[in-house]
Amino acid sequence: MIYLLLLPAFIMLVLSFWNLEKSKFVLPATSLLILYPSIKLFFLPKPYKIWGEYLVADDLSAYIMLVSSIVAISVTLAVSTLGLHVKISNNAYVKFYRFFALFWIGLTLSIVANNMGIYWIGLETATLSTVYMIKTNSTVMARKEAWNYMIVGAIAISLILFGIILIYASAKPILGERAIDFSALLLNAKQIKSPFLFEIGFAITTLGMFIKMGFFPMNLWLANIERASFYPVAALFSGILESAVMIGFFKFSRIASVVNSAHVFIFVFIYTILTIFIVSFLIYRAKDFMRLFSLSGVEHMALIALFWASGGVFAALLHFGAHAFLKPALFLSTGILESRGKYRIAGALRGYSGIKGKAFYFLTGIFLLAIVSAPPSPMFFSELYGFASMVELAKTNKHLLLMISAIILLLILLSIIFYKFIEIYQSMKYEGIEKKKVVYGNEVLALIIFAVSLIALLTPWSFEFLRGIS
Amino acid sequence: MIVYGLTIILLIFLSPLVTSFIKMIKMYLLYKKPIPIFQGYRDFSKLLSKEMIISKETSSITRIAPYLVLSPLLLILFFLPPIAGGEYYVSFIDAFTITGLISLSTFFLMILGLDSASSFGGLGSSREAFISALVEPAMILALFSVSMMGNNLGLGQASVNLNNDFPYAHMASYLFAAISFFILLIAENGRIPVDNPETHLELTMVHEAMILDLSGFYLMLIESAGSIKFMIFASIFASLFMPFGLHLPIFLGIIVFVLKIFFIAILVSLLEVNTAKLRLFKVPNLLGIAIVFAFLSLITFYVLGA
Amino acid sequence: MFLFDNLSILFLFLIMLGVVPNLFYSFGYLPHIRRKAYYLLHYFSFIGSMVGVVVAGNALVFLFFWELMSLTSWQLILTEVKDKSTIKAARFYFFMTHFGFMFLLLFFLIVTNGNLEIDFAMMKSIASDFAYPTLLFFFAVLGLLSKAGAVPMHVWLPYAHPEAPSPVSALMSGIMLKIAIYGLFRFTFDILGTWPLEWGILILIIGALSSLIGVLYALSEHDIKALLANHSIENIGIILLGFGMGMIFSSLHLQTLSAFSFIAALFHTFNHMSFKSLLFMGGGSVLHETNTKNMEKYGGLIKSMPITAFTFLLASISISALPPTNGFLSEWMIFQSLIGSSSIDNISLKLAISFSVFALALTGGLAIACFVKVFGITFLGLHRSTNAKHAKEVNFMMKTGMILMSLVVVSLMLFTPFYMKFFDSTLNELLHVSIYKQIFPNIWSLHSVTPYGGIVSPLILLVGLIAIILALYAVFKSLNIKEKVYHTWACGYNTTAKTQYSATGFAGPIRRFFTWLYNPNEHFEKEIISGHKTKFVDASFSVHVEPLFERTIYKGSVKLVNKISYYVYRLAHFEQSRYAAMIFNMLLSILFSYRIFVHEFDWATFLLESVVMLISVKVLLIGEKR
Amino acid sequence: MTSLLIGLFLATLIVALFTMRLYRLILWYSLNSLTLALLAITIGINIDDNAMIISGFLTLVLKAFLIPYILKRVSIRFDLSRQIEPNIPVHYSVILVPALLVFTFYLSEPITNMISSNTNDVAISISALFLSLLLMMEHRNIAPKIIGFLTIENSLFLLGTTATNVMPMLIELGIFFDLLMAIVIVNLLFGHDDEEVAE
Repeated sequence: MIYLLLLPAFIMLVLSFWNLEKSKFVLPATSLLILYPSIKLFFLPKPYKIWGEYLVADDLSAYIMLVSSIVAISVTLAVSTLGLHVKISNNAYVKFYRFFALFWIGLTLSIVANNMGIYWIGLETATLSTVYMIKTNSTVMARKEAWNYMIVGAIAISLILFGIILIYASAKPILGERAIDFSALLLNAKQIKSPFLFEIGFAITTLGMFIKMGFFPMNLWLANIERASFYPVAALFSGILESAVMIGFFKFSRIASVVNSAHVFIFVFIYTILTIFIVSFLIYRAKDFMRLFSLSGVEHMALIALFWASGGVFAALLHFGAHAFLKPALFLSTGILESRGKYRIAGALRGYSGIKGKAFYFLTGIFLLAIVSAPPSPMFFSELYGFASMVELAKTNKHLLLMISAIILLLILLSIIFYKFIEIYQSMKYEGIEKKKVVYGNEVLALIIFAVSLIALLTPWSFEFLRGIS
Repeated sequence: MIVYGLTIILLIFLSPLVTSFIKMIKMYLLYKKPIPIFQGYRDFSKLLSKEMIISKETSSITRIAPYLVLSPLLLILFFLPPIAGGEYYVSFIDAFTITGLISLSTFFLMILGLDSASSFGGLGSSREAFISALVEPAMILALFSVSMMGNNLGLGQASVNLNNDFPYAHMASYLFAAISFFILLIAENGRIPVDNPETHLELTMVHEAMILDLSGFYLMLIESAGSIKFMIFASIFASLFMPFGLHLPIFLGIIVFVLKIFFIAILVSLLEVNTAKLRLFKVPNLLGIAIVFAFLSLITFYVLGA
Repeated sequence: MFLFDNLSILFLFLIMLGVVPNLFYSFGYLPHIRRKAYYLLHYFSFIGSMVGVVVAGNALVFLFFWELMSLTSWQLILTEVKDKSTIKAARFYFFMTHFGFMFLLLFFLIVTNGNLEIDFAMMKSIASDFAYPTLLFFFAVLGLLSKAGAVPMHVWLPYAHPEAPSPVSALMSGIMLKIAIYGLFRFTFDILGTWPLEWGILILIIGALSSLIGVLYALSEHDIKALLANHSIENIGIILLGFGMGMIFSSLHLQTLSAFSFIAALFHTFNHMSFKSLLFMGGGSVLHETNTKNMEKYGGLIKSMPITAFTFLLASISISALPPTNGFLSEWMIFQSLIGSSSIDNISLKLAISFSVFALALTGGLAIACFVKVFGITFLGLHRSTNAKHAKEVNFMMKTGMILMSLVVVSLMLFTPFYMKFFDSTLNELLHVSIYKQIFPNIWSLHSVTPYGGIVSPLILLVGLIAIILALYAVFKSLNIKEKVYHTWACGYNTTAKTQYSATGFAGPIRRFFTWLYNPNEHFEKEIISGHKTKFVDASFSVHVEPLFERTIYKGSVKLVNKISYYVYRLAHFEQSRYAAMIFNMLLSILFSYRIFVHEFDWATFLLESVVMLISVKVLLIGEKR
Repeated sequence: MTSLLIGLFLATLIVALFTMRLYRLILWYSLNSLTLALLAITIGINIDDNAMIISGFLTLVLKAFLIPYILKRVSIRFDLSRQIEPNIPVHYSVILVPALLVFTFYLSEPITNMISSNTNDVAISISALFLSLLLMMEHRNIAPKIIGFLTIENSLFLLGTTATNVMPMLIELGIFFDLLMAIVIVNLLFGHDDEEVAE
């Protein structure tokens, strides 16, 4: 199974060293192979040992694997016409795929890892490879941001390692070598001798992850990076890389909440509220698409973390899926909208004609509305259930009014974001002047894939599946 | 039942008489040669026989509105409190309905003013709208508070109750209501100091301005509406704020009632002679007093119970 | 999932009454809409969503359809984007409705324990053992009344309704606001169940304020649709008066009185639906013929479009609560219930009630003035612009729509007992008390249930009026008087459109009386003939009134957000190239706070270490001033 | 023996904080790694754990010699500025570094209490982490930042060895692999432009 999982990536890696003309079409084709193993994995009985105790797939990781691979293939689908929108050398293409392969290997490892160390290794691999993917856009800004990413990502990653070591140290006395397995930890978390050490470890790991997802204080960091890089890269970032980080957070916090759930909740709650506060006002000021979307991506990540921490597993996962499909879709469509950098928000969506154009126009509008959780978008339901779980938590603990007011604050912040997005939507559709614009079939196809998977997310069957994970 | 019908007819026929009576007294007090007391009937008969000039700019409203100005007032006559004891009367109609009917006729009067595209009409109805907007709440409040003192929201029943046992306990609020209602009586019937029925000077005109373009039959309708309106107010005032005389035998009672009406007429004419017309934007002060008193009477009765 | 009790069916009936004429009207209106498919799609899903809200049986369905309703109506406002104002209005509307939705969401989350599929009965049990019921009530009120457009959440109405296509504004103002009223009924009875006196007083006060504010700002409007929208605020206020009285009475265990007041509220809900839809249709036809919303440009339209004019007249009489129309009846009932509270001894309550009596009375007077203005300036006199000159009667379908709606109005006037039975059965379900027998002993007269209450008999009034008019007309005919047609006399000048009164002028005295509220900014310029103060060739006078709440609350909050966002933005940009330092401090603070709050806590160390933290932040993060 | 090495480790790190020249910094880094390697080997011998010894040798080869060499190559090839001015002035950092050491010792005190073996080493390695963060943020140029990152890795390795008596072998190898990859990436990041020119 492990070979099956990693094979497409290796093929790509190897192919990418021959810089032949065909590669431009061969590579995407190979990248489509990604989907098969993850579907296969999805339907295998869980938990499924991929590689001994090191790589074990449970429902959660299978779900995230599937989501990520869908995102990946549709992004690579869209990439094949990247050159028609932006200036990119053939060499850069090949390099992109080379590092995409590396990225995918790392990602797969970190998603299915049952071992903190392997998780970390995979994450680092993915991070480092994305550093180079940013660089494929050969502008000064991209250069600078790539360095930024290199530095900050490295720090964040090492913080995660720091935390992992502490956790390992805290659990080693009782578990020995197996203290590094998620599953083993989860089972024996209660017996940990020094919970404080463990919690510190968890806190630092979480800090690293949050920094990597661009939470406070890294407010504009991610936004700038995604601004600088090509739009498919941004899509990969928000769609997949963050999901790899997220699953780590899920696994760690699962263990930590066995140790002491109250502390976990407080920590995450304060951190995310702070983040959303900053982010919502940044969004209120944001003036271009990319920053807007990456900021709202940060907001959604914060929400997911918050929902998860407050026990709304279903809500968190649903929100996660919705975000993972919506954000890349929006990044793609944004990239198409601002092809060759000439764009302004007013009337950006106007002037698309023909079947493809209309479809693009329609889909983008829908996605924009879906991101602010207008029904029937999955976000609508996920936020509903997420806040429900938060209110539940509020009712059980003794500071009810405090919690309620915090939730109201959160809702107000969200409605600021909502206002901004509505403004954007309206001015894209109704203001400005009409100019002829072009969109290609594969891009529309990618968007359609996203839309379809969003709808699939809404089916009762998938609701059942998500409820099953806990 | 017959007496009921008769009283209504009596009221109708009395109304021109009262208006011209007021005019007469005023002229007498101003050392003019008084008009004969039957002048009102003469005017009406003259107007009936005259031909009508319909303005070119007007629409079908002009042909509809006059009827709708008069008829609600005529309808009110049926619902008034009893004139004399022991006969049939409509007990249940309450203040809000009566006010509503009066407003209905005012509504159409104002529309009529706007129909002929003259600046006078607009001017008149604008001012009328202003005044009646302030009059209506005061009237509702005053009548409601009085009828609550009479232990029945139906005006007729309330007046009878007031006759039977006068609310000495609530004298204060009763007085407030009386004051405000008297002010309303003046304001709503376009007398000095709110309006001057004699002049046709655009500074002073309110009521007259609206009907400037009417003539003949329609004018007659409006004019009679005016006098009947006065009659209504007078009789409501008579039977709610001078609650006596229902125990007398019928004809004596009727005579007493007529005397009350004429007494009110004399009061009005004296007031008219002794005051000057207010500027339009001073009018709210007067009506403000009315509203305040009405509200006071409601509050004092309702909250303090005094 | 879905619920069909009397309340739902009642409001379904309301929707049906409102929608059927609107369909005709809408199809008549369709040829002038460019994006037909778009329009129809959203139009029907809007109607569908309203139906969905009314029949929703659990929180999830309710919220889903509620949000869908907002979404579609928002899209409908955007059907014909003419200028920036439409976009702004739509945005504002959608934001406000989302704001309300937020509170509804909280409400439901609390009363459902997070399981959104449970039905209302179970919610009731959960709500009853929730610690702070008043909190729940506030959420419900904020959520629903921001949709219903009651003070102070009313500001969006005068923007949103005018910008929508006329059939849609008829739907929005006629029905959508009532959906919020439905929600109010549903929540108060089926979820909250019992309530203290104060809630009722709150609703009462909100109602009184809304009615006054609505009519006052309506008077100062010149945009016909905005004016009607303001009147919706007023009428919602009147409905809330009835509702509040109902709540008060039932919390005082005066069941019959409370049923009476609730019935009054329901009845006014129906009436407002009927005549407000009719008014919006009429206004829409006028707008559609003259292509302007500014009343100063109208005039004399009764000659060119009689049907519109007369249906509009009917509606205006009804909305100004003049007998014997249905509007009069419902306001009469509300008055009766207000007056009928004389037996209560609770000083705050008494003050509140007498204030609302006063407010309602004043509202009635002002409403009459306002509708005289609308009807007179729009339809009577001479046309004030070429647009008005070339106006024709609207097409058949639109006419049908208006006529049907006026039939609804008339039916509400004539068949009051029938409707009353319906309302009574609903109230019987909610309050377990039936008062139909008391208010309608016979179908001729409508009795108040208050002690010594009055009686009104719409039919007798109507018949009497008609009879008298006929009699007078017969007299007129019998006299067969000669007629002559000639110009209006204008003191020797000739009568032109310019000599007429304008809407601004008409409202002048009242505006001047309430100038403390409006503080209007007036623009008056004239070209004087040299030297003279009084003689001038050309002059123009215009008044603009900015509503109070908008000035204060809304502008204020926008300012606040801008300020905060500015500082946050600066903070975020300050972070550039200081990432490492930030992470460093973050790490420090986490170690620090865990050590303090989790490991061991005493104030001395806390203070000491926080000082150290601050120093590190200063030195490493902020650095020296350059 | 171990405590001496740890002391050296910290010393090299602190000296690295004050160096103004790039090559000198690289040198200090390699020395730092050298001490680390020796430390690992000695501890490994003490508790005869082969994994530890192996990773010690790997450290020796990679961090002490290979990576510094590559870095120097890179800096010559792309003539990076050899003058590296810390933007925290020296008179600050003179106070700052000790204060930081104390504070981190203090903060990590409860942590170290909970780890059975060689507590001070853990405390030191945590503070070393902070110091290398300081190294990263006191410089504006890229090269010192990279070295800072590498020193972070070092101190993490130290933490791993001291706190947990070495992570599992597999993990260590993975970490080394990632380190190499990081270096490759750095190389590429510097070296991207002339390729662009070539096309």
